[in-house]
Amino acid sequence: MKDVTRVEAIVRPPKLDDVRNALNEAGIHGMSVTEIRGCGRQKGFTERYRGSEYTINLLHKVKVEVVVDDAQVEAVVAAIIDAAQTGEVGDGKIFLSPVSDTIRIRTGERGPDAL
Amino acid sequence: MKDVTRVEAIVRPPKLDDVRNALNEAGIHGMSVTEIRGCGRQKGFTERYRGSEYTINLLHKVKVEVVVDDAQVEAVVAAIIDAAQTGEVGDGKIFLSPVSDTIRIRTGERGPDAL
Amino acid sequence: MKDVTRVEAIVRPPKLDDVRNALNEAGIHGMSVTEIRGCGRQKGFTERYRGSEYTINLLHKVKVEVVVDDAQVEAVVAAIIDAAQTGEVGDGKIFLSPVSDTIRIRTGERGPDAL
Amino acid sequence: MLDTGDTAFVLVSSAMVMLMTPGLALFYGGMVRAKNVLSMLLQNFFLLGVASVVWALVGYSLAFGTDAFGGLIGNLDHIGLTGVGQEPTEGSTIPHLAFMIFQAMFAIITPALVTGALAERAKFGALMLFFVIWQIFIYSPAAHWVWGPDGWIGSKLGALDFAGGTVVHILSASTAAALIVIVGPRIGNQEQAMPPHSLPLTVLGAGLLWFGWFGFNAGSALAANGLAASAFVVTHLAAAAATVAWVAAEWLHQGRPTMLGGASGCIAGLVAITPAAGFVGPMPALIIGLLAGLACYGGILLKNKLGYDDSLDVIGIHGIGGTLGAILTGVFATTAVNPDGADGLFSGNPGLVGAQIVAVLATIAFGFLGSLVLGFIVHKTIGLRVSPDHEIIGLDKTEHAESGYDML
Amino acid sequence: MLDTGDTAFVLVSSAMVMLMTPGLALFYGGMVRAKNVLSMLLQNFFLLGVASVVWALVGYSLAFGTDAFGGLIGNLDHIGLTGVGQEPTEGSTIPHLAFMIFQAMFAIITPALVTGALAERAKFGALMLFFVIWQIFIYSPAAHWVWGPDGWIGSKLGALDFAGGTVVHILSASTAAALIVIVGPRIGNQEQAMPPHSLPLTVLGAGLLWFGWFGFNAGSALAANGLAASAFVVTHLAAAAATVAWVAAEWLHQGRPTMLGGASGCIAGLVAITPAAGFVGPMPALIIGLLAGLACYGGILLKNKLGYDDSLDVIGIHGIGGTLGAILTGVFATTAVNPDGADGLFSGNPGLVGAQIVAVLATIAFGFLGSLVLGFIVHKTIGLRVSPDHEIIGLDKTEHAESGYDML
Amino acid sequence: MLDTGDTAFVLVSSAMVMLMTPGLALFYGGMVRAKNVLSMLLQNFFLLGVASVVWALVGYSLAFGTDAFGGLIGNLDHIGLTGVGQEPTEGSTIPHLAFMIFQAMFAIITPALVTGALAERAKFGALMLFFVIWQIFIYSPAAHWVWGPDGWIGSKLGALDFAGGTVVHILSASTAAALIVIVGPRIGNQEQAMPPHSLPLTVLGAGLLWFGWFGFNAGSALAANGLAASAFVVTHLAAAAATVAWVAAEWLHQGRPTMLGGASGCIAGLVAITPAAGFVGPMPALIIGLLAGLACYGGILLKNKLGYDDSLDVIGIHGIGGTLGAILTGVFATTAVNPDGADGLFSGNPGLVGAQIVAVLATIAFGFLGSLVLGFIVHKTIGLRVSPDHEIIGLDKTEHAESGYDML
Ligand SMILES: Nc1ncnc2c1ncn2[C@@H]1O[C@H](COP(=O)(O)OP(=O)(O)O)[C@@H](O)[C@H]1O
Ligand SMILES: Nc1ncnc2c1ncn2[C@@H]1O[C@H](COP(=O)(O)OP(=O)(O)O)[C@@H](O)[C@H]1O
Ligand SMILES: Nc1ncnc2c1ncn2[C@@H]1O[C@H](COP(=O)(O)OP(=O)(O)O)[C@@H](O)[C@H]1O
Repeated sequence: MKDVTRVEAIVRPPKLDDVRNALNEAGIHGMSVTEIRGCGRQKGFTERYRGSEYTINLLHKVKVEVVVDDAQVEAVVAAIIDAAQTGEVGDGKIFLSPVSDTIRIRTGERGPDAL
Repeated sequence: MKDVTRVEAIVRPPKLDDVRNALNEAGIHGMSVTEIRGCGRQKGFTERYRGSEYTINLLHKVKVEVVVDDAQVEAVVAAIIDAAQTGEVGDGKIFLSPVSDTIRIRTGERGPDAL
Repeated sequence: MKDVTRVEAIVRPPKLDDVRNALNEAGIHGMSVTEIRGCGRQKGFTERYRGSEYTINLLHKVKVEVVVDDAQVEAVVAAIIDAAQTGEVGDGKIFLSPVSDTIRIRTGERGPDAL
Repeated sequence: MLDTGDTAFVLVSSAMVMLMTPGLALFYGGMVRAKNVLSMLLQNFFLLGVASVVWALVGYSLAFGTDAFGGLIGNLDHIGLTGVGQEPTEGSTIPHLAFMIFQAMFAIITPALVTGALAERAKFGALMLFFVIWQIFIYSPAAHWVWGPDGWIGSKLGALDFAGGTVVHILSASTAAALIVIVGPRIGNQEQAMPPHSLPLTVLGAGLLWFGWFGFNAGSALAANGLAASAFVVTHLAAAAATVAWVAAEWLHQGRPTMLGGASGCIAGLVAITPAAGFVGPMPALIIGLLAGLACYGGILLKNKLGYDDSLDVIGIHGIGGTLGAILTGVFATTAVNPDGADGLFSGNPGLVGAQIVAVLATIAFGFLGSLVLGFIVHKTIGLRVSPDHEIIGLDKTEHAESGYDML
Repeated sequence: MLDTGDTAFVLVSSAMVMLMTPGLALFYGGMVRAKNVLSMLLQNFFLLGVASVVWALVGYSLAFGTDAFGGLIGNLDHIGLTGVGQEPTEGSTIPHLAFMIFQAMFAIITPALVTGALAERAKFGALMLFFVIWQIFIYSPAAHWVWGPDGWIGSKLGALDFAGGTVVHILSASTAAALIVIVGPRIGNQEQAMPPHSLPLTVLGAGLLWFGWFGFNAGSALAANGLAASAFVVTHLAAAAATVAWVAAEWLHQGRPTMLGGASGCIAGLVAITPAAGFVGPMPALIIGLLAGLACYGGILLKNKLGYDDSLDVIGIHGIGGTLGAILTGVFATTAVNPDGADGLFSGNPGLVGAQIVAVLATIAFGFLGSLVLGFIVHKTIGLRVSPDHEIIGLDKTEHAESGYDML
Repeated sequence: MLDTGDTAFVLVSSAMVMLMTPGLALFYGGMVRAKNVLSMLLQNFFLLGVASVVWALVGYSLAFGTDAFGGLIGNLDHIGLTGVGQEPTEGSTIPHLAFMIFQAMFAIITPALVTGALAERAKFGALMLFFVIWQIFIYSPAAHWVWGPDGWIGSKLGALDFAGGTVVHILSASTAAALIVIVGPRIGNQEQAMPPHSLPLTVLGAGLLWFGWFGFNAGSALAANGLAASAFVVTHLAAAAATVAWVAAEWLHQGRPTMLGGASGCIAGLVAITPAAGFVGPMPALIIGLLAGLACYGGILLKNKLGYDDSLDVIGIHGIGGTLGAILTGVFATTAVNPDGADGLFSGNPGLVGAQIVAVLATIAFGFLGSLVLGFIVHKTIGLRVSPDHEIIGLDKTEHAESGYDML
């Protein structure tokens, strides 16, 4: 049953619409999106508050999670890269990880069919 | 040590209380909840803004994560299905995935005991 | 390629800065942070609203996710424990789980180098 | 003869009372869950529109036209504001139009107060329709009784109501009670916590209400004179005392002073002083405020005991506060404050308390029964309540196709 | 001679009009995306500062100084408020300073209205610079034309504009149109939804605007008299009717009554009644409001069709509403309401409609062409638009180094 | 004799000043972290209650009763508002009650200003208790000194303070300084960023403050006359100039114009013009505003350097702005504006600057030392600060058992 994978992409918020469209075009319609904050190599913003400066190192990012058949993983990865890449530091990461089972709550179906 | 599993359930926000209660009854007290937005087969809402229409495809959902002993997984899954099912499209999914280790920060304990 | 691990730490919100600093000192600069709510052994707060009382069992927590080389896992775990521990119930958990691949969106690099 | 100071005061007071309705919208809007905030806001905001139009077309005439029938209702002479002009009417020092628009603001906020009782489940269109009919058949007659020419309560019974303890507060609470009976409780009432989604909004609303209430009460003197100043002062002191009293009560009773308690307390005090504002002195005002804070806090505990779903406590605050205030007006009123008023119990005239009680009971009966009839008609035809599905998803999305917030 | 009632009224009205600019800031601020809320707020708030300073130094003199040249512009006698004192000018009952500061509030809010058209992409510094020049070269002359001593529109042409239908609303909309041409649409306009981030803020803003508008229109009587009361009443009724009309229109047309529709509707009605406020009676006001609600709703649909990016509908509401109101003033005006005004079409004087149309066209032409020239100069030198990068990240972070909200 | 215009003006001004306290609550509330927003709001809102009650019972008499002792304090003749009636006192044109309630609003907002200095760590109950004692022992005497019958500063020393530069602003800042000494800095002060959680709330608060300040300053003329108009105008211009100055200063110094800078700037200008409002002309007001914007911006930088934790800059804005304004009153005052005032340095009377400095120093010393003593007593008995645990979790949950927002 180890044939589904979680693809988790951390992208820039303004790229969310593009990523969603790219996934739709790749035939993927189900996904979950979370607002997160990230830091890495991308420089933070310096903000000001009554004369004191502070750096916001945790930048707004969006995490898109899609659980897909292993067969679709590469297509999904390619679609995300294509949609989310700007070439500037801060474009984000994709993490792949194993999912051992999937259940559709509505029907109780299990396995890849539940996606 | 591969005896714990992450159960990740994406459910409708108004079902959160029921799911929590069901888990408590199943003897599970620890869990983490995240507000997310999801899309899938469920139709979005059409909203209006000064005459222009747009569809909100990303619907509010809630993700409940519980890391449990493998022995408890089926009971947890059943409890969640029972509490969160309405039978209408949009009920959500449950994903199971492996956890390789667990640590309780307060004590440093590791493994299933840390849950 | 199974040489990277996701370290997911659920900590108290006021400890976030300390955890970030500790990770930076341990040489880890990339991470993602999510606001979540959790329940477990820690008692909730009783809030009041026009004479009615209710208990907030879902407490504000922060989830810090770092995907790292397996070699760094123990150092990361130690750094987090060190920074986030208060010894009181509610300090949170760390979950380790396998990541099968990592991609940097900016460059398309894969594997540990993409971190 | 027109007096510019009086005119300035009544016009500005009208503007301040107008601001109370957006204030109330925010006060209520902050207390509902985020998924229903816009429905709460629109119910109030739309009343600013529709209740004003109905008032100009017909309501004002029914309330303030020459008595048509036994002190019960005015005639149709002022339909479409005919004969309401820039000149003062006899004995007045302000333009007739100024008086009309000042009263219009009362005809808006009274139904607006009711919306709190049905929060998170009322169907927008049906509720607005109800209020149109209600202004004509319930509000305008009730206003006529108390303030209209030869109205039976104000002119014949001799009960006192300076700025609307009965007409505004008791009437809105009794209407709310009738609608609660018809519409029933929210799904999950008393099982599930439904905490306010944004108390800062509620506090802002309370601040605007307190501010506007100076126009409401002091403006009811219809002149910028000593009586207006007196009404202003007692309004402020009652609000202040009630704020302290409610917060102190919950602090002792439940262990914590809360912001929502402070905001609720000031409204309780403002409600209770409303009928009394032009008839009592500052120290009685402190007592009225104190008692109002305690009584309304008690009213809210009672609701939680009894379990009916008066979502934002229209009965607990406007019903109890208004009734208490009307009766205490009978206790504390003195012609030393207002020679055109009357003496009350403590000035040697226990009869006034009796008149006040009659006025209260008549208003409760009329508001409750009248609204029950009108409400059932609307409910049985187009339905006053949204479907359970829509209630769960939230009214903003389902009734209004909008979301209050979009922070993504 | 100074009248204390009139003075009280105009001073309080000035304060109320001042509050409209923060109100507008919130009205607009709620409608943009969260990443741009502070930029919207600051553009308005800073105008409270800079436009006031420029007005005191030179704008007031250019607008209200003795006519310098053919009814086109005032002279420099009042530079730095020289000769503007505590005494009333001849024929007035309020301090000259009170009149000056009342007018200052108009000179602030007019450019503030424009900011909505360029929301989410204008460069702060350049826009503020533009408005400084614009007050001197566009606003002050236009105000002189209509209200200044011997201004060609007000005194010679005989067109009516009670409180600023042309000077405030049409001028701001035509300025907005010019700047939209120069600055262009937002990235993603018409491709991507840009829903309001906080409608409760917008509703609050609308409430404050409605409140302040009483000062704007009734205060323009410059006295607390029957005319002020009349202007107050028609202002309220037009706003009310337009609220109902807009919501009803979208309900029928798009299936849902929305909160943003209600808030937009009231502004449409307030805009349209502005030029008419001192010249028409209550029933015409209801009609003006009704038509304004419908016309402005139509204007917004049109924008969506045509695709230009007037982000927060300055043209659709202030342009269309202002033009409609100016023309309907020509239709409904009657000396029965204001003997110092004029009769319009329905009182037997079709000529007034002609005068109104000339006034509208002149203001549109002057505002649009003048702003096009000034705007191009500023745009070509320092640039009126932020970089695409900054636009995508959001103006709060990039232009102001701040975030609207920090809830973590 | 009572004048209706003056009465209308002072009553409306009182309402406007009342609205400043909710405005201040929002101004401060937006600047703290989300976990402390309600604690900030309630500290201010509760003062509307408790400070009013104390004022009516005893404060007013101590401040404005016949001098009891060497210009230092009033007698007890007006305890419980005895003898404060609807008639004007001699020489006045407004009801005595109107004067009393106008002054009440000052007695509310002065302690409210102090709360900003102790944000996010003060214990609610102890702080409120402190303010009750403080009104009696510090505020009322200080008000008596400046405005009371035969008060030593106002009547004997001859220093000028039109609307409360010393009594309100310097006193609140010196009280804040004393409490900061007692209570100490927040956990994490200067180590960790504590950015505002909702700047739109702060901007709304600033808008309401600016609006209410017209009542504060122009209302202090206690009449709707030329002097009121003059005070209104200089208030607005100083606020405007300070807004521009602060934003410009930070733009040059730190590279970005910020919204919080604009909102802070206007308050700085309003503070500085407060003592001068009835004594200076418009161009000096622009200069005062300009200098206040710069000086207070500097004050804030200084705090960041020195490291004490005046959380929301009560000293930096009210202390520095109030002191600057008091001294500049001595520089720019002229009897040409107000014959009942005095000439200052630029009108040939350098002595006034001296009197102003004495008044400032006396107020600072009294406010600081008096509050130090009272504060220590309260701190040592019941404690003015919450536990570190509670401070970290946040005061809303721990002190008030509530949350500001619940968006889930
Ligand atoms: N090791 C990591 N673990 C988890 N998330 C990470 C990690 N490294 C980066 N991220 C996430 O990816 C985002 C982008 O990373 P960054 O280093 O700034 O740019 P880039 O991916 O272009 O090199 C970060 O903001 C963070 O959310
Ligand atoms: N492939 C997927 N990967 C991740 N999340 C998914 C996936 N498919 C669905 N979801 C989540 O489950 C929710 C419900 O899915 P949906 O298809 O609408 O209904 P149902 O589960 O009843 O078939 C979605 O809103 C989304 O959050
Ligand atoms: N089984 C679990 N699965 C997922 N998250 C958990 C689990 N148990 C606890 N948590 C998370 O850890 C947090 C702290 O747990 P708690 O039991 O309160 O304290 P402690 O970790 O000190 O024993 C919870 O609020 C929750 O977010």
